[in-house]
Amino acid sequence: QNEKALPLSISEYSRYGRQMICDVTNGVKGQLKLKNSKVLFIGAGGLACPALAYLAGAGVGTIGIVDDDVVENSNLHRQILHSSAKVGMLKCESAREFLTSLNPHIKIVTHPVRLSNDNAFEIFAKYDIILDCTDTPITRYLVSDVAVNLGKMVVSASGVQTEGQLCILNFKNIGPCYRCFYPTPPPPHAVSSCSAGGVIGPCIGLVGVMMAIETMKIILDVYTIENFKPFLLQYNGFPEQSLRNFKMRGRQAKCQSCGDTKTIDRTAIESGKINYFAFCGSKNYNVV
Amino acid sequence: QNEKALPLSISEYSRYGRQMICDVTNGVKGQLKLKNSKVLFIGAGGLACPALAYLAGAGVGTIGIVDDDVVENSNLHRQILHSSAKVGMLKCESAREFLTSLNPHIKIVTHPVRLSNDNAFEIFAKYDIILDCTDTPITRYLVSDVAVNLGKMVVSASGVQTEGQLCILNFKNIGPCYRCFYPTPPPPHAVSSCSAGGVIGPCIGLVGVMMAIETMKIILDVYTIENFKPFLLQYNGFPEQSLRNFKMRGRQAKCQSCGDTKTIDRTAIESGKINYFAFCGSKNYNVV
Amino acid sequence: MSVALTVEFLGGLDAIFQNQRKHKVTLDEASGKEALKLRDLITYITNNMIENENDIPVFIQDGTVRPGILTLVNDTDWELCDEEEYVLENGDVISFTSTLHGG
Amino acid sequence: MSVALTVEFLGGLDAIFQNQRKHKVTLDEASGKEALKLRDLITYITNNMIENENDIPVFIQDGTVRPGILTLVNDTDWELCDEEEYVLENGDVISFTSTLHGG
Ligand SMILES: [Zn+2]
Ligand SMILES: [Zn+2]
Repeated sequence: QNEKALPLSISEYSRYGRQMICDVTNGVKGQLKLKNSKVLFIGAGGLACPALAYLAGAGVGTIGIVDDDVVENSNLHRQILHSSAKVGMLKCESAREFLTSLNPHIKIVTHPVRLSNDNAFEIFAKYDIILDCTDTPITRYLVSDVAVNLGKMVVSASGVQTEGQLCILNFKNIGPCYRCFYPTPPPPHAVSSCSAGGVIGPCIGLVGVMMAIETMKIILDVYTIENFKPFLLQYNGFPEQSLRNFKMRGRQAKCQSCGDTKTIDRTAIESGKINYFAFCGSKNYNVV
Repeated sequence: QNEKALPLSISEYSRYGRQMICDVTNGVKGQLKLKNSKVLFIGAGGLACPALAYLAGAGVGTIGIVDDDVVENSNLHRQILHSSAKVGMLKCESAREFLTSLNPHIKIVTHPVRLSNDNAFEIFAKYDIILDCTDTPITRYLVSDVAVNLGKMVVSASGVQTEGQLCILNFKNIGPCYRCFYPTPPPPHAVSSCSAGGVIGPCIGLVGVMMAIETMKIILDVYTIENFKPFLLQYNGFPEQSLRNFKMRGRQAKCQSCGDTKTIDRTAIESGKINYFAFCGSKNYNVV
Repeated sequence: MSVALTVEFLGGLDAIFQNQRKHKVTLDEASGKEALKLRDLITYITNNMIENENDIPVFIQDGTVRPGILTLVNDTDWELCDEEEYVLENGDVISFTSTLHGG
Repeated sequence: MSVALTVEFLGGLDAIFQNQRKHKVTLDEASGKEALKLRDLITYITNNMIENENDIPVFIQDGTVRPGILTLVNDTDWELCDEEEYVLENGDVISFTSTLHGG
């Protein structure tokens, strides 16, 4: 038998064998879905590190990473793909080195830019699923708005201290978006980020691993239009580990981004008419 | 101020800063507990990989790894510390390279041997907490028995397919041991391992991350003799992620390992009088 | 009549409630008043449970739960249960969770 | 009299119960018999719920739940609740979870 005729190489069969024999992957069929999927990470920090490793390990064929930060010593307790030798290097390049060495069968694309109104559409267009691993509401609204306009799904997560949250946005263009959940942004003083608020490495890491699992479910069609119910997972690590599954509202008719009379379209975003900094208030955010 | 007089170096302060400002670590006090702790991993596979990364990241001062397996292509979808270039290398050495490069402030000790009645006491003696990341009931009974005899705590976890379990054994010599939960081993035909049963990488990975979190709680004295209640966490990743916290039995008076009339002492183990292979039955196990 | 509730503050909100996530709360009905609603619980929390007055805006803004806090009735988004108009029942678990932004 | 229960099979045990983890089960009391016990549920499961007779030893050994399966009554180890002697109540959740060994 000619190896070229097989949908996967011999080396890929052996690499993914333990995963392909699981019912939930449905063998070669699911493996090819993973191979053909294109996933974009916004951020390469504490949430993204384990999610990147497990999705690369699982064989997601194309992984993009948007991040213009460089690795710092204070990242390393939780951002486990990077290392001491990589301090000062772009996080997206550091992650690419790690992931390519973990799995040479996949393609890693780096976008060493700050996500903005100007570049988000062009970058998002090449991917199927966006993983929001960012740090501020400003970027979260931008990610959601652009994804809705391009018809992309978002796996959105966040964490501080020992807690974390996760939800799926714009599921197959019928699920709620970030603005459906949060039509009004929080006042700037109420927002704390990992760098200000402190974070336990494996707690944010666990939420990142959950992102990888939810992304696999989307790719493997575990969720369908028929069975998908909007939810928000709330994890807490201390003093007991607990995971709550909250049943959430669906798409809101009055949503400015995805609703019946939506106003936030590509032109409004790219022209800067939608000003995320003004919308979220004046705290000096460190975007992405 | 002379840096030598500080309990941590300037570089350690910056590295662990985001974690030290969390209430649960209690600042320098907790960081020193982590630095002074000695944690032994039995196994360097799917559970151990993320637990190793996060405990090394958090600054656990001494990490030992017992594993005599070499990295295989089929491990890499879930054993994310290793890489394609390391296929054929001892897993414990591959892990050491990764961890040393992630955090040069800690000590990694490798034990490239198969854990056995003969060597377990000598290896365990140098550590405070044992992380059981193994594959078979044979090793699980051995780990628990030796830990009980030496007064060490065990964080024990396991997973197959999309599910996982975690418990803390012999907590401060008052909590239940593995034999308290499972006085009789399962029949060999009822045991399936990752290599036989299949496993989704991030699902076993999530359980490994939970192990790191539980180990941190033990080190940081979040659990005390007064508040510790035996539990078993049961995780499932598909179709919904859920985490159940089962309330478990305490130490059993009739337990052969930790009970009032225990028979399983060091002499019985080291002499081979306790034969774990005979006890667990004749399936051809691949130990560790 | 009165209703006994469990009230939870998650996502770091416990910081303004004596660092305690879970609270048992019993609300008493004013005589002659209609059934107790979620609105009444929010008023009660604001007036009685926030230790430091300066912290009130962390929980309340423009007379209701501030943007960025999700409110859940027995693990279900209050938007699916009439929001402030939800009629409280004995044994209900009402959770407030602040949205996290770290990554 | 009868009791309505939720019965769960976790840790891969669902494989012998039509790949379904959660089952609703109603047990009827034989007339004149005492209260229904967990023992009766185990007998019922063995006789009525395991599709393939060859799979019975996966669940039962020596007349009780086989070693390596934990039994839980409302998320509590049955060892803390009288094991087979536990008197079933309406609404109880009884979980059986096979111990996993992969790592
Ligand atoms: Zn919307
Ligand atoms: Zn014992």
